[in-house]
Amino acid sequence: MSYIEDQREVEGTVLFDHRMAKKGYGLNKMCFSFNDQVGRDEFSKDEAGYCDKFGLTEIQKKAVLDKDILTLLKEGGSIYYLAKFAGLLKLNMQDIGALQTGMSVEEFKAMLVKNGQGK
Amino acid sequence: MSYIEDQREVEGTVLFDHRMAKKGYGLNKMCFSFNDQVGRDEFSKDEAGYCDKFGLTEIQKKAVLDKDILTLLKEGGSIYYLAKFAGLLKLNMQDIGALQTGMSVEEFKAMLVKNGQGK
Amino acid sequence: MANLIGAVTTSHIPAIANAMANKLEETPYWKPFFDGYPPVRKWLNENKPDVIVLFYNDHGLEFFIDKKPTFSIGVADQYQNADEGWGIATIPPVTGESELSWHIANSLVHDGFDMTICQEMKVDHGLTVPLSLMWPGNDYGHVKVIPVCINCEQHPMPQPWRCLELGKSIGKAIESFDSDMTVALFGTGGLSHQLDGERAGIINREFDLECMDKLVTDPEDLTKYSNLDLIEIGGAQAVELNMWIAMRGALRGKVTELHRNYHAPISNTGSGVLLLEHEMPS
Amino acid sequence: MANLIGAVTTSHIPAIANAMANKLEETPYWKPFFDGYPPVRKWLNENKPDVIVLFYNDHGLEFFIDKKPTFSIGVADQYQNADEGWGIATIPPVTGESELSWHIANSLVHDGFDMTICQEMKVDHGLTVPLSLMWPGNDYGHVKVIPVCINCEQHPMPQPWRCLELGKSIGKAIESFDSDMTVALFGTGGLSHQLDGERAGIINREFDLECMDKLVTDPEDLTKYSNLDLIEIGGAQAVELNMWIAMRGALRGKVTELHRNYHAPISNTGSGVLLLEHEMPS
Ligand SMILES: [Fe+3]
Ligand SMILES: [Fe+3]
Repeated sequence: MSYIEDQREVEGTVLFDHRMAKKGYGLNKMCFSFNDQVGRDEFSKDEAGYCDKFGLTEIQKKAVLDKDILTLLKEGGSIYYLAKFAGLLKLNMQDIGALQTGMSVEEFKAMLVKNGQGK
Repeated sequence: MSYIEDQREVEGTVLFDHRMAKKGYGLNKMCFSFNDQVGRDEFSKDEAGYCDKFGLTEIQKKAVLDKDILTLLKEGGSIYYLAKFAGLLKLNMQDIGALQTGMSVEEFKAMLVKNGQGK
Repeated sequence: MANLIGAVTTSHIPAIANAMANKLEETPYWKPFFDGYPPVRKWLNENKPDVIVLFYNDHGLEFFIDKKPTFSIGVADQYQNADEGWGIATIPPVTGESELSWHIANSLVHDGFDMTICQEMKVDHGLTVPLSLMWPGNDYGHVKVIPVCINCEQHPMPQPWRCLELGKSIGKAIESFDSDMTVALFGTGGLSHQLDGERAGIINREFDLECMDKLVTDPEDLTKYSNLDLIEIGGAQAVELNMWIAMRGALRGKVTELHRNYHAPISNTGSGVLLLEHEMPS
Repeated sequence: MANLIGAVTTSHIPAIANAMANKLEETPYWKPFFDGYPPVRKWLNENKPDVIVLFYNDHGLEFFIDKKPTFSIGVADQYQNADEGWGIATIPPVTGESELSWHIANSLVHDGFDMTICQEMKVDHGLTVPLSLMWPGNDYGHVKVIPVCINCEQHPMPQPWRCLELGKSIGKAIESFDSDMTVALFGTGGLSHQLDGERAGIINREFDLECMDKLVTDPEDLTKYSNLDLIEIGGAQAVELNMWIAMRGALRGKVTELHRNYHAPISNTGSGVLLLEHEMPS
């Protein structure tokens, strides 16, 4: 079956496909700019203004200001670019996991251990 | 036969292959910068200095200053990027053809007509 | 299912844009060239394709050899033309068709074509000259364009057989797109020419005409050539024939030649025009 | 003919580099992970491959989704690491091997792989972490690296079957290179993990172990999966298995597993190590 005919949804997962790549273009471009210290500094100085510079939608902008990762994913953010945003916020991948799953970081880490042991 | 095993030489032709792409990297990068007015202006102000900025070899630099297209091709220039250099010099493709074949522009144009008629 | 209604081949050299800007169409030098286009323009105006899938090569505007794709496809809603360095006038933005573009891109990668997928892409004369030529006065804003860009600048270049395969996969993708839009193909560039070296100025009229014949009746036969063969027979830039071959791959069934023109030289090239229709999907 | 002497699989997550920078190798959390590596380091130090063909994915350092290649290959003599935005230390330049790189690139395009060919390429943790891991103290400057980059960030991604084909073509190219240099392969990334969404934190130990088995004995079997299958079974980033599959495609004849380690979780991932040899060309 062709990829494009395969309409399976994976629960709790937003595939970064063409819909998301288009929807999130400006958002991801902003996050891509966080590869540079200049971009990070400019963002930190004026978060909303920096979002506007990349043409983020109001929903995307609010989610950036709220550090709302799940909404950012649904609004087209790619986890690979959002990871740079998370890094800027000094959050690691377990912090992000906890935020997204509604667990505490300790609970999330415990789940990883459990999953890793195949239980 | 694989492309890489096909060692045929075509007389009067320098294939822009991996050897040339590597050898001419800086030269072509300089010519690529002529897409921008800023690059063209900077070159016109200080031709030799602009060559140095892109790390051209002495042979390449001399050929640029001499507008020696055949040498530039042999030193790794791609005709697509050299065309931008030619444009900067206000030379068109018949001028360039004449330069490379050692004909006058009129002779070169006459040859094109003859070839175009299949004679 | 989107309807692939036909295909056009045309040269895309910058000199054409300059001739139009300077209103030279009726001069003795240019008339035999421009005389090839009224039937094509008429067909386009009557059939009004919604979308053009345009096969071209970038000549060093968007792509540099720092990162050179073999095949790339635009998936944007708009493309900008830009300064190419030698003074042909920049033309207005080109309208894109992101939905069908992405559908084709998805389908191509699924079929094993390793595309570079572009949401931002500057388009050079290879794409813009054919638009200016088909819609004089740059009156092309209503037509949606899908750029398919084939490496003809740096070896290794995709071989003719691979370009034909690419076209076949694109044709299949167009026909599987759930829409009643109409699509036409442009295959641009070519034919025989060589810009560089002591051999500059080569034109092979006989080969060009044979390629045009084969392109209509037996495109598979053209895959017997390697790029090096094309270079040897038709000049270093004759590899641009690959865009015609790719375009032809997207047609299917019986192909009818509605119109043809060949004139050489224009600038340093042999210039061929074909207007083709094919059996429509049933 | 260059000698392909073996292959290594390894995780490439940034947390590994951080753990090494902070000297955490012997802590209870990290020890079971780092214990997997001494046999691999020993093999590398004894066999001293001249070149590593390293399969990885770029996580948004070099490539952005403005122009996203499916497959790219580096052909430079040096690659720079750079700031990725979250504070892992930048490491010294990586040495390239442009001659063999170009040979592989030429051969791949000839075989119908539509590579993006890179003379300049910043390499991110996907490539650098495995080097730091195999040569502690970033003592990898003597090893020549050929980066082969596979899109795992944006759909459409190349499917497992296509990645296996890519590897086969690369293996053939290495063996046809006129040199007595020795080459090893690194397949990096994976295994099961998901960083994004409500489903973040998934690890599928059973699937990881099965993939490691199949990778050794029957890689063709892994091509029954689509990327969507991998995502469903192993999480959104389990697609990184494609780098392992591509690597495996380059081996031939009977493959021997010299060493294996599996540990989960490390950060959010299942981490697998394999050290493989194959029948040498005769
Ligand atoms: Fe062209
Ligand atoms: Fe990764």
